[in-house]
Amino acid sequence: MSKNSPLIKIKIQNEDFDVSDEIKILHQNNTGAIVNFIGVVRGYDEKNNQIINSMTLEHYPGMTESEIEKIVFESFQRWELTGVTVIHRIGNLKPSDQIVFVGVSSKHRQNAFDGCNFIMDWLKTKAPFWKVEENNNKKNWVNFNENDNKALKKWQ
Amino acid sequence: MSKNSPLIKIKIQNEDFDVSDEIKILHQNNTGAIVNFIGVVRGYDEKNNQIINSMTLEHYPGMTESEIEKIVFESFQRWELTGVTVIHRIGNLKPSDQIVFVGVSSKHRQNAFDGCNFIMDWLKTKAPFWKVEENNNKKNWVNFNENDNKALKKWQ
Amino acid sequence: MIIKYFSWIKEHVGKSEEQIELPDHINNVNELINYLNEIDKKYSLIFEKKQLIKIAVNKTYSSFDTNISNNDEIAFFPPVTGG
Amino acid sequence: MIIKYFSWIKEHVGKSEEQIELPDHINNVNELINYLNEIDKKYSLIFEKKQLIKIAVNKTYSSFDTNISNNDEIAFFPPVTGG
Repeated sequence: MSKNSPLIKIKIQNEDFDVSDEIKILHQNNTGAIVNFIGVVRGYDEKNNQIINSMTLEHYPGMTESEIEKIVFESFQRWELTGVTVIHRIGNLKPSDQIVFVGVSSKHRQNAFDGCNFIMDWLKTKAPFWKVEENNNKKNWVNFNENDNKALKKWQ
Repeated sequence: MSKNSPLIKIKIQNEDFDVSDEIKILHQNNTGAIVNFIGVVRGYDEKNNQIINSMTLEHYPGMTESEIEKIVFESFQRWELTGVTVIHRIGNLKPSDQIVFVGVSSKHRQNAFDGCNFIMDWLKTKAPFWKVEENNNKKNWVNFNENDNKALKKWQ
Repeated sequence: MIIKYFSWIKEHVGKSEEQIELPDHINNVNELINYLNEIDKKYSLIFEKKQLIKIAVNKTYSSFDTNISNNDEIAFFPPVTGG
Repeated sequence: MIIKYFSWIKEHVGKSEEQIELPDHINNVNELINYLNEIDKKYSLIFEKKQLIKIAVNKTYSSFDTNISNNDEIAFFPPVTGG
């Protein structure tokens, strides 16, 4: 890997990830700023007012990766970034488990903030993942949040 | 610590920090979203076109902590946040060493992004730290970046 | 043609994937949906609110008037909820 | 009164801190700077571009017309460069 080539890593996996390890990968020479988003399973569903025992994430293999690649490439078009890592877990997860990591490195901090925010907003509306919450014997497919469509407006 | 009380941690220290450990602290019940900024020592000064061997960070003990507290409290006034951690290192650092960690947790991802971005922008202009870059026998006090003042405008 | 279903749509159909022989007169996604509705009532339940359904043809977001052929993979799923 | 200096200002003054007895007729930061300039030329070099200097009185950002007394801690430093 040459000093200036952008570092791109996209992973869909069952296993947990270690944020420190991912940040070390994004520590390229002369990077300066790294912004990360980490999504965590909540233990309580406030809309439906009930405890969440666990959650299962399913996805569309192949399409997921290609949709995330499109979003990541678009982020490199818009900002000067030195690296992007996207890790999204699938399978059964428990409250407080990590779900998603989006890490963006840049020489300039605002680029890293904007790039990370942009990738998360698009991932939320385009990457084909679906969450089902499990509470005792009930399954509840999570509804799409209309606010996620509104969030995209800031990138137009 | 009760389930809903905000978690605030502010540290000025010589030692390195572990981002995974800090994120675990920000993993409060029902948090959902965590955004972190990590600042890293660059190995090359592009403005002056020279290699940086090391950097020393000095600060104003007492005032640093109180300025960061003011910024963190302001972030809680502006957004619904569940936790904020600010760690800033002092002393001698080498290229690719971590300098600063700002971690913000919230139930809503945009609040976490905005809170973290806000804290970094204000920390850059208000927290009394000064960097001196060392290259062989030369010392070069880093100049304030006027772009950091401009960055504040988005919060007005 | 392979048809894939995800999330609650998969549960309504009772399978995650099925292979069908696409009749010659069916040229786009809309026509496929009408054809499926004729075969089995379970499909009409899914497609009655078409605005809630997302479509991918060969793993790319597509629309109801996207052309399809027997070699394509088509997927029906609700709006995504990852992240 | 304690006066603190940081960064390149500290190096110009040659110390990070000094204690002075504030004369009665000095009531604000501006007057203190004029007083220091009279004592020693090294100060005038620092304060000749006052717009580059930040001031804290008792660890709080302050301005050139902030009132001061002999019990205060005052600090002079360049714009900050942390983060």
